[in-house]
Amino acid sequence: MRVAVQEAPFDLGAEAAAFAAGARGAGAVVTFTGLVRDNGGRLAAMEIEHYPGMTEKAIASIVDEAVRRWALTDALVIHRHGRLGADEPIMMVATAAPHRADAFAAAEFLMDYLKSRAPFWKKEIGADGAEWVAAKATDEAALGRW
Amino acid sequence: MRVAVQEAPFDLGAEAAAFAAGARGAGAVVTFTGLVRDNGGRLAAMEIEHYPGMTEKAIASIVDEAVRRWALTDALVIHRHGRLGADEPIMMVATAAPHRADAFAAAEFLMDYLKSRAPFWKKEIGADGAEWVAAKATDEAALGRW
Amino acid sequence: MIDVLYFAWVRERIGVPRERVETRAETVADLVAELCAREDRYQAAFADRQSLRVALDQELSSFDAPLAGVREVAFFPPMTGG
Amino acid sequence: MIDVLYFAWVRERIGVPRERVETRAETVADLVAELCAREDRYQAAFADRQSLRVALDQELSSFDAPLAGVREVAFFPPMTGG
Repeated sequence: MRVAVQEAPFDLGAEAAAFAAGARGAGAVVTFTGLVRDNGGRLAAMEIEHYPGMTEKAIASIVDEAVRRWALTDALVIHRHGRLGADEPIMMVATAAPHRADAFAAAEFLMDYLKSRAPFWKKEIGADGAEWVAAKATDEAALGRW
Repeated sequence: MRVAVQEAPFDLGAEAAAFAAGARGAGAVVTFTGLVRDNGGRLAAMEIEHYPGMTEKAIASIVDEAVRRWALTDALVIHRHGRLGADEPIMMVATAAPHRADAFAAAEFLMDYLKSRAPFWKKEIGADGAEWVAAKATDEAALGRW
Repeated sequence: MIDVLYFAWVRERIGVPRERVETRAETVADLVAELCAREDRYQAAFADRQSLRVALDQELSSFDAPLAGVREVAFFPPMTGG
Repeated sequence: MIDVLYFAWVRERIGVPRERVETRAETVADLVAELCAREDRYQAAFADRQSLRVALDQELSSFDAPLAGVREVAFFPPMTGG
């Protein structure tokens, strides 16, 4: 299990390959990568603020819960903070399991909880000003299914 | 959209990175990779037979259906045939969408249909003989949810 | 004349991956009955109809489907890809 | 004395990312009331309680939670990571 909270970019291909190479015994590897959407060209940059200390603890606790609920052989969470450009990877999760249903469910669970329970806040910087991204009711509602 | 049915190995990191790089405008990229399980060291190799001609058509039709059902900006399916060693990637799917729920659902749909509706047959070659992998009732049942 | 293809353990039991068959069978089931009447190896392959799938011209079909106009019939076990 | 941290637009409205506060507030809600009584910028930040979250010693908590023994309180909007 690895959790990385970092300002530096990451190479999703290299991370996915290394994760799968380490997932011996697993038949199924799922990855999710979140990318900065350029909102039809209106986005100049995205700034991600976080709560150092709490962020790492919150993610570790979400990963622990996923490991407790599903038969995973490994899990990975990388989440960036700071200033990001359009189309840059914001974060990724990866899960490895003997069976695909576990790998998929755990990856979706990790995403739903990271969205709404890990202390990150996104601000979109556009040509016409900056705006904090509002939390979506659908993201909060997504937690209800677990 | 790209479908590749091939005997050659593929580099899942390179494929995932290229797919995400091409997924401009999408906020969410999901990949699934299936690996050969070594069954606790008892597996010497896996042989995958397929039905050339029908395979490509069946996969294209499954991808079309996924594109029709979910708001995807791109999709990828790679599936190998021939002889594979333990821990080698067998196949991968990737989906890109503005929203993660679509990317996850489409990837799971693609997997469920590829499992049971694309003409591939796996044979496990072990120290103590070879055996065709039996289809699982749970895989057939998984189609019912779509 | 129709091309008949076999995959996986169906192919292994019948001993060839494909053959051309002279037949007037009206349905897939009729064709299977004709083949089984020929030799034991077909009976061994077709013994359990529940564990077999059939494709007509590369589309999944069923044993009661008509063969009129069909050029390629394939028999195989349930798929196990992915 | 307690460390009070602010994030995202809460931080922007209050104007500082953190401060040490001398307080005898028994609950989070009491602390918020004390701060709002001080200056308008706190009222602007805490006006809509529904759109705020609070963490006590880096664990999500609630506005009616007691502050006894707590060293760090953080206020922020709903999270938008992932």
